[in-house]
Amino acid sequence: MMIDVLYFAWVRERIGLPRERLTTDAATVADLVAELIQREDRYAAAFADVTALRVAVDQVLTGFDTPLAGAREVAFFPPMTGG
Amino acid sequence: MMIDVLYFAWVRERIGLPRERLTTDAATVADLVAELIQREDRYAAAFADVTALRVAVDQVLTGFDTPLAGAREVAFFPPMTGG
Amino acid sequence: MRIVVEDAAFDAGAEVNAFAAAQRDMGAIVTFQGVVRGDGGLARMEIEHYPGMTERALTAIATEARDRWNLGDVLVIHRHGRLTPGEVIMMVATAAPHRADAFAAADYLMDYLKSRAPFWKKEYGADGAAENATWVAAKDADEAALTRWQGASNE
Amino acid sequence: MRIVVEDAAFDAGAEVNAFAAAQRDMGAIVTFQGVVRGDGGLARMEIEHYPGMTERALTAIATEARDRWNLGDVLVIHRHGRLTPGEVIMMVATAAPHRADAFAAADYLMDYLKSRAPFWKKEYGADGAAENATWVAAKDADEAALTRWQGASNE
Repeated sequence: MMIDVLYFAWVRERIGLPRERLTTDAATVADLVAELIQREDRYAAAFADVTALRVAVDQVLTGFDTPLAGAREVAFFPPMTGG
Repeated sequence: MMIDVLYFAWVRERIGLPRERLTTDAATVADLVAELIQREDRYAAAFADVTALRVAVDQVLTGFDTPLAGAREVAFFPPMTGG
Repeated sequence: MRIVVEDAAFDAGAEVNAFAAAQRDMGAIVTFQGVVRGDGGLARMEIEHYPGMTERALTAIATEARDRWNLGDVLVIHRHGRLTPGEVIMMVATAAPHRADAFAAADYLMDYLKSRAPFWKKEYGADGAAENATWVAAKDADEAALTRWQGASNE
Repeated sequence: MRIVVEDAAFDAGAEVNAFAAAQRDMGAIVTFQGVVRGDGGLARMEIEHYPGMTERALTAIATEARDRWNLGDVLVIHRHGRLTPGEVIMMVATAAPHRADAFAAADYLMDYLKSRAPFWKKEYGADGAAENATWVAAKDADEAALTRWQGASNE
């Protein structure tokens, strides 16, 4: 399937781009992360500690065990610091 | 001693004036109230239930047992409803 | 710290902006505005106050708030005299480095101002008749609210 | 309910006045403004957001507040992009018949907005150098604050 993957804040800086469109067969967010880590060192660096990251699927905050079936957009970012 | 006595809200309306200067030998606020009640029915009506009243001596909220020695101003009013 | 008791209407937004502009390194500004409600058939209210003691009581309450929380500044404005539904009766503003202090202090100011500042409201109905006007009774809930702030000197 | 995410500066006082003027029979209006602090040598900050999700998250938080308290209206404005010390980052406003609801809802909105709305702050020091800029870390205290609102659906 085709999926848009977005990166924000220092995740974006480490990976070096704000978004990309990927073809993946990953069943869950965690599977997608495992795939990305295999790709290049910069992904491995960004995802070295997933407990420091948050994920949103189709713009809803969720967990790393979330299935990706039907998802169009996955975003990775550090804990939010608004306000 | 001479003392200014002030009335606010429905206490003022029942007594029919906002302030008056009195000569009194009352030792405490409660003594002053007892004197006032003796004067006229309108005072007796205003002070019929002192638990419904609040008192300030020299512009500081206090209790009915407060001594009046040295006081210049005593005010009687219902519980406050600001804000 | 600024305490204002006046009969004239004031521009709450302009007051908020002036208050905020005067701060340095205060990350949090909280305001409360009290507005005259027109439900229940209220046509207007008259707010009586005790000149001298009112300013003094508000100053004491604001000073206590500054002692209890880490605040940069406090503003209290309260009107007296005639007000109609939709008019702003009063406002408080607090500035603090951190939001918890600004929120707690504004909440505290309102609780004390309701029950410890000498203001009395008289409500007039649609007929405007003085003989039908009624003094607002103090609420037990307002008195009970004060117990929230007793005990700990800082929370 | 109005949710605004924008890079332009806004006039908080004018927003407060417009918000208040739109209400009917709301006796209580509470506002919070967050201001960029310059202590610690901050020269400017850049706020990144997630277009689409940010508005969606703020709308969800504001809707939850309206479900939990008796509110007439909610306003949230949050800036993104470049901000310097003294600038207003964001504001919330709540209108309610009674002050306890307006205070609690504003406090709740701030707690959730801090930890659940997709914004990220990067701070630049006096040298303005990108390589010395740092992402603000989330505070444990902000996450802990959310537990205040769990359990009871209304307080």
